[in-house]
Amino acid sequence: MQQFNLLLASLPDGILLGFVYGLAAMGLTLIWGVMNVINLAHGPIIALGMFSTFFVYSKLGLNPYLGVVPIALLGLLFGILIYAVAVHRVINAPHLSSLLATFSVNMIIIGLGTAALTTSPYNVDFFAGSLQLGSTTLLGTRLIAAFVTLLFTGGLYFFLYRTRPGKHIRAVANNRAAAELMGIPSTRILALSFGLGTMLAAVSGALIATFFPFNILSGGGYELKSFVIGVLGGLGNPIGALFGGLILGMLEGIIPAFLETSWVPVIEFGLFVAILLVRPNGLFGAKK
Amino acid sequence: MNRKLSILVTFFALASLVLAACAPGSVEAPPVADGSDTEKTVVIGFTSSLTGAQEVSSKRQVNGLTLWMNQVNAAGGIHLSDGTVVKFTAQTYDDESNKERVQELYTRLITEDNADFLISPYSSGLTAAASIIAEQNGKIMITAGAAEDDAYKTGNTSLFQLYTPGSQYLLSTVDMLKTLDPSARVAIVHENDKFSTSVVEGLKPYLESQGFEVVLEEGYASDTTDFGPVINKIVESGATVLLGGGHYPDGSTFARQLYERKAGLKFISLLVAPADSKFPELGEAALGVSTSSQWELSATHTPEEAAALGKEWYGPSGQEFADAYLALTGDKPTYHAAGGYLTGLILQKAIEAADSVDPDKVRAALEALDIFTFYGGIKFDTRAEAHGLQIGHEMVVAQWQRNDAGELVRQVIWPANVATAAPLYPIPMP
Amino acid sequence: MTSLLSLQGVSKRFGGLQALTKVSFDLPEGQILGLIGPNGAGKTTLFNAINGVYPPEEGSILFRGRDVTRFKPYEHARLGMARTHQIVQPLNELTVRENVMVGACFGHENHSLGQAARIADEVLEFVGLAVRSEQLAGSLNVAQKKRLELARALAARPHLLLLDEVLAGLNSSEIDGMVQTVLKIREQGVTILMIEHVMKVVMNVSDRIIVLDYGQQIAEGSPQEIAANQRVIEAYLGDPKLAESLMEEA
Amino acid sequence: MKLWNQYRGLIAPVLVVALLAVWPMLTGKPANRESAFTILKAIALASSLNILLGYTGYVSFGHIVFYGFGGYVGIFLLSGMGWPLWASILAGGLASGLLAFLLGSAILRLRGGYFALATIGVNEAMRAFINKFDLFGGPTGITLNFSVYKAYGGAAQALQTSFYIGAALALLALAISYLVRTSKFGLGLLAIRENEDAAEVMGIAAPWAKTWAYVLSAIVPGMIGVLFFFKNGNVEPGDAFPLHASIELLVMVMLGGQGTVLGPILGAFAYQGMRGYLVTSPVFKDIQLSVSGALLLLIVLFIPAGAIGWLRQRVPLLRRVLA
Repeated sequence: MQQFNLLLASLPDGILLGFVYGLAAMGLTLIWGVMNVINLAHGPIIALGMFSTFFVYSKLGLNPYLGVVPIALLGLLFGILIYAVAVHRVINAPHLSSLLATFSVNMIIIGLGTAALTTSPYNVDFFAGSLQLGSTTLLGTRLIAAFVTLLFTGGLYFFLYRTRPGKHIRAVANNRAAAELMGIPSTRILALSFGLGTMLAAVSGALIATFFPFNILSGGGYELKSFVIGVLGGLGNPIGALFGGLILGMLEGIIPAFLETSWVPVIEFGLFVAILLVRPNGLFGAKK
Repeated sequence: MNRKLSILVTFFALASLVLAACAPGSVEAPPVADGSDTEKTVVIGFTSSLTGAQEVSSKRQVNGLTLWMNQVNAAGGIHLSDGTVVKFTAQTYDDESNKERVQELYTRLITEDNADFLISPYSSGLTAAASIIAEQNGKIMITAGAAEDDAYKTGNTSLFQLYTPGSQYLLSTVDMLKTLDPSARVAIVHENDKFSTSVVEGLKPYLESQGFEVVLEEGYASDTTDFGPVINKIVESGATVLLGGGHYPDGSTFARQLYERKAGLKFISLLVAPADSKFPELGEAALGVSTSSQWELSATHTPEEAAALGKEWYGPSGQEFADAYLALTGDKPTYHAAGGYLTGLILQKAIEAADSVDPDKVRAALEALDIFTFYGGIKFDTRAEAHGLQIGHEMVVAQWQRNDAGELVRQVIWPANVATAAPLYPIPMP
Repeated sequence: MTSLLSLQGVSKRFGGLQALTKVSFDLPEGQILGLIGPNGAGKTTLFNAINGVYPPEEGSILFRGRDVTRFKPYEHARLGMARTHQIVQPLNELTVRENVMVGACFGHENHSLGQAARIADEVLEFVGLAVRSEQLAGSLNVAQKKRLELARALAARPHLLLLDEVLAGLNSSEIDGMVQTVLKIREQGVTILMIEHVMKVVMNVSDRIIVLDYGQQIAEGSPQEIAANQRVIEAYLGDPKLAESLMEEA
Repeated sequence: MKLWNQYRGLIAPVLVVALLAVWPMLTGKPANRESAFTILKAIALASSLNILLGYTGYVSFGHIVFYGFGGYVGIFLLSGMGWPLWASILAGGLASGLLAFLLGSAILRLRGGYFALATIGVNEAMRAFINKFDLFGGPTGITLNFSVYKAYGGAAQALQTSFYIGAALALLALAISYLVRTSKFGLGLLAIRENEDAAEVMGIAAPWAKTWAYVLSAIVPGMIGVLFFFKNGNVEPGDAFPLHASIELLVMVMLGGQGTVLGPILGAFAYQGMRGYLVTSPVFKDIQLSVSGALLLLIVLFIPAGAIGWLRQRVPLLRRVLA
């Protein structure tokens, strides 16, 4: 009975959190799917998104959600920049090269970030009210974040399936060589995809900043979660990433009802490896 | 082929020598005065976390130490009876909050930079690794920010702990609770790491011996950000009091979510985080959260207290320290800053008492030390099985309350004789 | 005459696609069996089924008297089966000699590195790549890579050699050279199963021929019988006159 | 002459390690000894990783899991069971080898990025689990009593002894690396790296070979883990399974040139030398992480084959020596 109450209390909350997990993972999985690059700079980009919200709210004194659109645009440009500088040259090289290239970007951002921002926590003291539903408290910030995530997911879906550049992205993801033969400018499309992936990461960071205090290292945890989600939902599958995020959020709500909270990472990563072994293409990926 | 090979081999031999020689050797040791001079510069060596997870607290500790050093040098150093004037200089490296290089860097401090005395890095794990180097070289290491007990129970002879040990951290809080609400139901929720676990290990038996009911004991992973499920568990357990926490990042997150989720606890005590001056950035969520503190400016110890206890008073008053610290850093001192200052201060006292900078004499002086400062009492355990463990210092309990102007301030609420305000109990509901 | 390889009702399906339907044949030791059919007829799939890359769902494969239906590719190799690939698969960052040594080391004779190096040099001499033995395999041209494929397979000293279009992409003089090589291999007593599109060669060198169409085995027989088979002509040769001209060359 | 031909590839690597081992003694400076130890440790770990990464072509992002796991097992035996150091080191190596065997049979089926992700998962799962595992001290870890060092002549002598053992383990790692590289088994691994499917068709039992490569690459890290934590005096989950250290190992292997015996050694040397310099350099110590990152990026972009690979491409004659 006690467990049931706990479940009722924690589950909705976990699901709401799952939306932003999913958004972050969508960025990772988009880049993975289109160009087969695991972006190890994902975490620091999420952290930069967090700091952008801090800047908007605490320095400019604006509503944190007003920052989402400019942060998204900056994220897009930043991603294109990273692609041009660090990724483009190694896009056709073996896996290790792109992994290490994005990891160097990770080191550069974290190093500069620590020097400029320290690793002490920053806090966006923004409270968007809360909704009491029986034993569960739904926080306003999380409800809004879930809504923004849905907007971005819908937007991404529309972009990928209804617009010309979006269709090009899917074509390149499917078969880059063939897409090039058909006259699709693959370099531009790859840069755009990397930009979009970075944008999603930055936006997710911007939203997470309204939940939790953070520092420049905070993105690392979400990067790892994005891996887990990517595998859950199928790497390269943005919609799967959203579902993967929801599943992960749910797990984080369910596990503490039965076990000590510190078991969460054990189970999360154990599950991650298990799914990789059984269904490397993810729960929602096509079975090969 | 053979010729090529021998050239190659020579090349590698040279390259490795050159690389190896230039990599570490570039930092010059500070000049050491020769024997004929009456001025002696003592080198204090330590690593700190310029980068990495423990950067905040580590920096405050270093600031405190720097302040002390500036002061003692500006005052003309320590005059020994043989006419030597002792001045101090610091040598420091970044340990990245990471154990990988700590031993290498401390060895370098001792053998290359000729450090005479060592200060510990910040955090118990790093200190444990560094202490072996100190022990090996017979160098005295004064530790701050290393409260966990184990490192002092390993048979060392060179460690001297400034902080109240972890296992004692929350005992004064329990004493206070006993007077406030003996029927409180306690939830212990702590970070699953070395320091916090050692605190809890000392806390739980004491709670039970004092007749409290522990309704929940739960650890959370160090990088936890979402405390929602944990808070639901606390609420579900029917706890009225929460004791626990860990370090700054998780503690501040935890406090904020306790507030957002209206956990309805009567009393919250978290480790480390609420003791930091950045904590009120949490706004309303900080109100009523208390912490166990090594030192609080508002309850700083006084010569009168020392006299009453029959102990020797040493060093500046708390206010003098705070003013000087503010002038140096533009920040109010926290207990980490006081800890850093005190590492220097007790070294100064020990050198004066020993009338020498000879390590063995200073060690003997430290072992015999029993003084009272603005930071409180300091006395070290001299038994072989717990050598250097702090036994003279008591923790105070501090709580964030609103002053008359409506600002959040940290008030000392226990022990009663130094308290600056009554405990806010229960924490008012928003 | 014992049969080295024997297939009984081998079927293979990929999702909804029936790639092979009940293929059965016997390959006697020392013979060359040609495998022909239009593109997509399932020839390479049959190779993959035989050497364990995609084991068949139904049917059985006997190799040297053992049921090897569910064996892995490396187990087949250990038993003395070697193959070349239609799309060359050189180990790019290894030298040509090392590529061939791999074949010798891990074939059924299980040679040591030293022996393998000697065998590699012999085989490279034999296929005419000796001068390139220190070059990285990735730097060879297509024809050389084809020879490398062959050399690697030969170095294993196999009982059975599966040749998947070794002539594709070669010019006519290269084809002549390769055909001579194949015949020499047969002289050494190696049994050969070959997929080939160059009809002239198939008709010339094969002892027997099997024709696949849509995964079905539509004919089997001597080159003359195949050339005269009405069904084959319709399905594959299309033009009876072409078939005749082929026969003349045979 | 035959012996020369057979072992010439070993000369440069052994020389580097031997010089590193002798250098602190010549200079008599303990600080040099500690720096040399850090480099020797990196050499041992990077050379071990190279067996999997360089020879077999599998990118592991969690290789440090063997260092941590072996270290934990060894320190537990040393501290809790009173085993001597040498036996604990052996046991740590064996434990890691066993873990690699069990893991390898499962996750080596994955290829490319999937394998890399799985190794991250394994590392994180292991760390989270050890944090919950009371036999190994849970989050507090295991702290050695100084009396442990008495058996080795006190802390000072124990650190000296640790250094020699470290040098021996580095030599062991490169001996394994060299023997694998020049063996038939190693040729099979190289074939798998180049084209796993083709390798299987040529008779290489890839699952078997990969698993054993994994095991061989795990043993020395396990032993080094025991030694390092013995020297450090304690072990905690956070120190035993640092994800970034796995990535640093990749960087070292890449820097020197993967798939060669000498490459990881030079890579470890250069990387640790550079980090050691940057961390203690007055100019760079505040932004040392960014500087390292920028240097790494330049190398990845412009010399992807690493130093040795670059030399081999430019000067084919050196190939024989730079095995």
